[in-house]
Amino acid sequence: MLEHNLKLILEALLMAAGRAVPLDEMLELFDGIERPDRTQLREALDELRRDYEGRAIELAETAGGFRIQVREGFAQQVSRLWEEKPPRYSRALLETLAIIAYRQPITRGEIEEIRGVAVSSNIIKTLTDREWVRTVGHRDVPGRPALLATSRRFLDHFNLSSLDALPTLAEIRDLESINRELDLDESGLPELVKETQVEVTLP
Amino acid sequence: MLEHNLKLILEALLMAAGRAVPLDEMLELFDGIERPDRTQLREALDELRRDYEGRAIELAETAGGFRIQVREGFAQQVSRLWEEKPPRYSRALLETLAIIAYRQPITRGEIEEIRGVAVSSNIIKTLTDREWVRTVGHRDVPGRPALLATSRRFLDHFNLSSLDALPTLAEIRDLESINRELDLDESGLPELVKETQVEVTLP
Amino acid sequence: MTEEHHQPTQEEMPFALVQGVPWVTVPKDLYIPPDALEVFLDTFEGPLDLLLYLIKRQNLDILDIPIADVTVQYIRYVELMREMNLELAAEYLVMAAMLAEIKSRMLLPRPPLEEGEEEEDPRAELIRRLQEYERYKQAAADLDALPRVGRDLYLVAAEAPATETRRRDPEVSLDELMLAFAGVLRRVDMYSHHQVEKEPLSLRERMSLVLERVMDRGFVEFAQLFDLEEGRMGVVVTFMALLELLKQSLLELVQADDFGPIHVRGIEGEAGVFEEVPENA
Repeated sequence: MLEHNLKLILEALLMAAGRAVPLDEMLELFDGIERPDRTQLREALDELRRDYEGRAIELAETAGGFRIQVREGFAQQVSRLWEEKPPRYSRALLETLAIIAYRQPITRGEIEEIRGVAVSSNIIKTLTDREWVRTVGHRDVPGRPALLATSRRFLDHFNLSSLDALPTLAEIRDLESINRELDLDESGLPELVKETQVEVTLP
Repeated sequence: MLEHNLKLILEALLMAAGRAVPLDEMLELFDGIERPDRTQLREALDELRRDYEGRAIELAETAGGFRIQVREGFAQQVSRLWEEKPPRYSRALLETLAIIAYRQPITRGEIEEIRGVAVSSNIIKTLTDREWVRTVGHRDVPGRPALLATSRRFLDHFNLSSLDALPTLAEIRDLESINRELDLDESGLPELVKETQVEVTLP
Repeated sequence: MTEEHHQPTQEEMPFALVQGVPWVTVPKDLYIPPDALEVFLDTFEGPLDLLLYLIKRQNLDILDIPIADVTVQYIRYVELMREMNLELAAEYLVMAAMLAEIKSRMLLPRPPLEEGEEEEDPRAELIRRLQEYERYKQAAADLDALPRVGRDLYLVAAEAPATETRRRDPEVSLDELMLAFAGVLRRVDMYSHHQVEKEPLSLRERMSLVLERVMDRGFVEFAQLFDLEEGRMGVVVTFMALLELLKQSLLELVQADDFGPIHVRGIEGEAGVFEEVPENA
């Protein structure tokens, strides 16, 4: 019977859901006796994933759970279904969002320190209205500024399974070596000089 | 190339649309040169329809056009996605259920005697509606009160092979002390004090 | 703020070229549409961004900024913006002052170092901030490049068959149930003296089962209540349950003839008295 095939039930659920469905929620949708265990569920989802190879859709796992989505390659064609173009976000907004994502929880003041410029209230409002960013607490300093963090919805929107899946942040290069090099009388210099090939030009 | 397969483009469109798409609209979504004619479109849609045989979805043609929908047979399972989160049972209900489990068969009056407060009819109704508790007889005293007992379904729900598998009183005591250590501010307490006129003495 | 002997050698940022002559300042009578100003302002996300631009434009390494040159260029930019009557964020001016300060510190002769003391590059803090800002500027670009729902990805939303939504029952765990019971026990002090402790629950369960069977049918033959397959313990438990039910006057034993079969009957055994509760309906 169709109804008793776990894979197809999951397909039906995910097709109809129109959102990511967490594993736990899937489990709850089954009554006591028919309820599969997590391994069975994962296996059935894997089967689904394989079924969609070569199709226009794919099974994706994001922070919010599993969802079926149209593959990236069809975006251009699909976008024509809607008059409205997807919003483009300003660099200011993206920078603010990136800083919150990588440095959370963080206050607005700390974001401004990194960006070297004030963060407009509009940006914070847009981010919280979209539910990408939320207040998770307050820093225990005068004014008790809100601590901002990203939400699961943010991860879902950017197709990420967790914060770990964010692109790697560029490394800060060590300034120490430069400092030592400037200091010409310092002993232990030779190896440091070798290490850095940066030319020092004092004004 | 995936992108140039008419069938897959149509799949992408219909999957994302979330509504029925008329044939004419589909045609318009293609640029001049790549635009298929109606026959090609119908053929590709037919292919799609065949692909979905044996799946949880089907391609349906409605007055508004073509749309992908979940098959009728999965209605029950799918509908659970939109169910509201179940409420939680009250402390009074859980106590009543526990007393029935341990002291069955027992009348409502006897439960009230143990709990020190009246047991509302709602509680008994909820427990019998859920088929966890049933009437197994009536005590031969004035009023002929119903004798309540737990059911097979009750055992199933709590995954018990028999009533003997219920924790012993000693085990309950241990469980309680562990829980109290974990959760020092026992939130259920004030309400209990209010509800019962019995003095609570914490061990 | 500018110093004559530090004329920059790098390419200037002329506002415009008029007959081959670069204009670094805007003529007072020049009309600039307000839109253009906004575009200009939007180009930079603040003083750090502007500085980064000046450095990258000349392929300089952040770790080794020629501070004097960059300062001059930066200040020219800021002056240009002011002359264009742009609403200049205060942060730009703060940065200008910071640059000037670093520059002057670099020009001063270094005091002799104490033993073990490390000299700090006056540019260190600025370099740190520039790098920090740059990595998030890059992160923002990376974030923007990620596939995004509604731009690169579309969620599938198939039409679901219509059904009535079912009311869902609350979930209860055994622990919850036990904790509730523990509360009861504590209140009535059942722990210490009540016989519940010793009483096997199987007896109570069996009482319910026997009672139910008898009540369902009106009466049952005594022997039929025993399931020999349960073994000795099972038979004993059933018998004790029967005795307890008899003691509580819930059942009675009936023997129609001498040595005839004994029947067990509910005290109120008339049909219709009992509430019908379907099992596993």
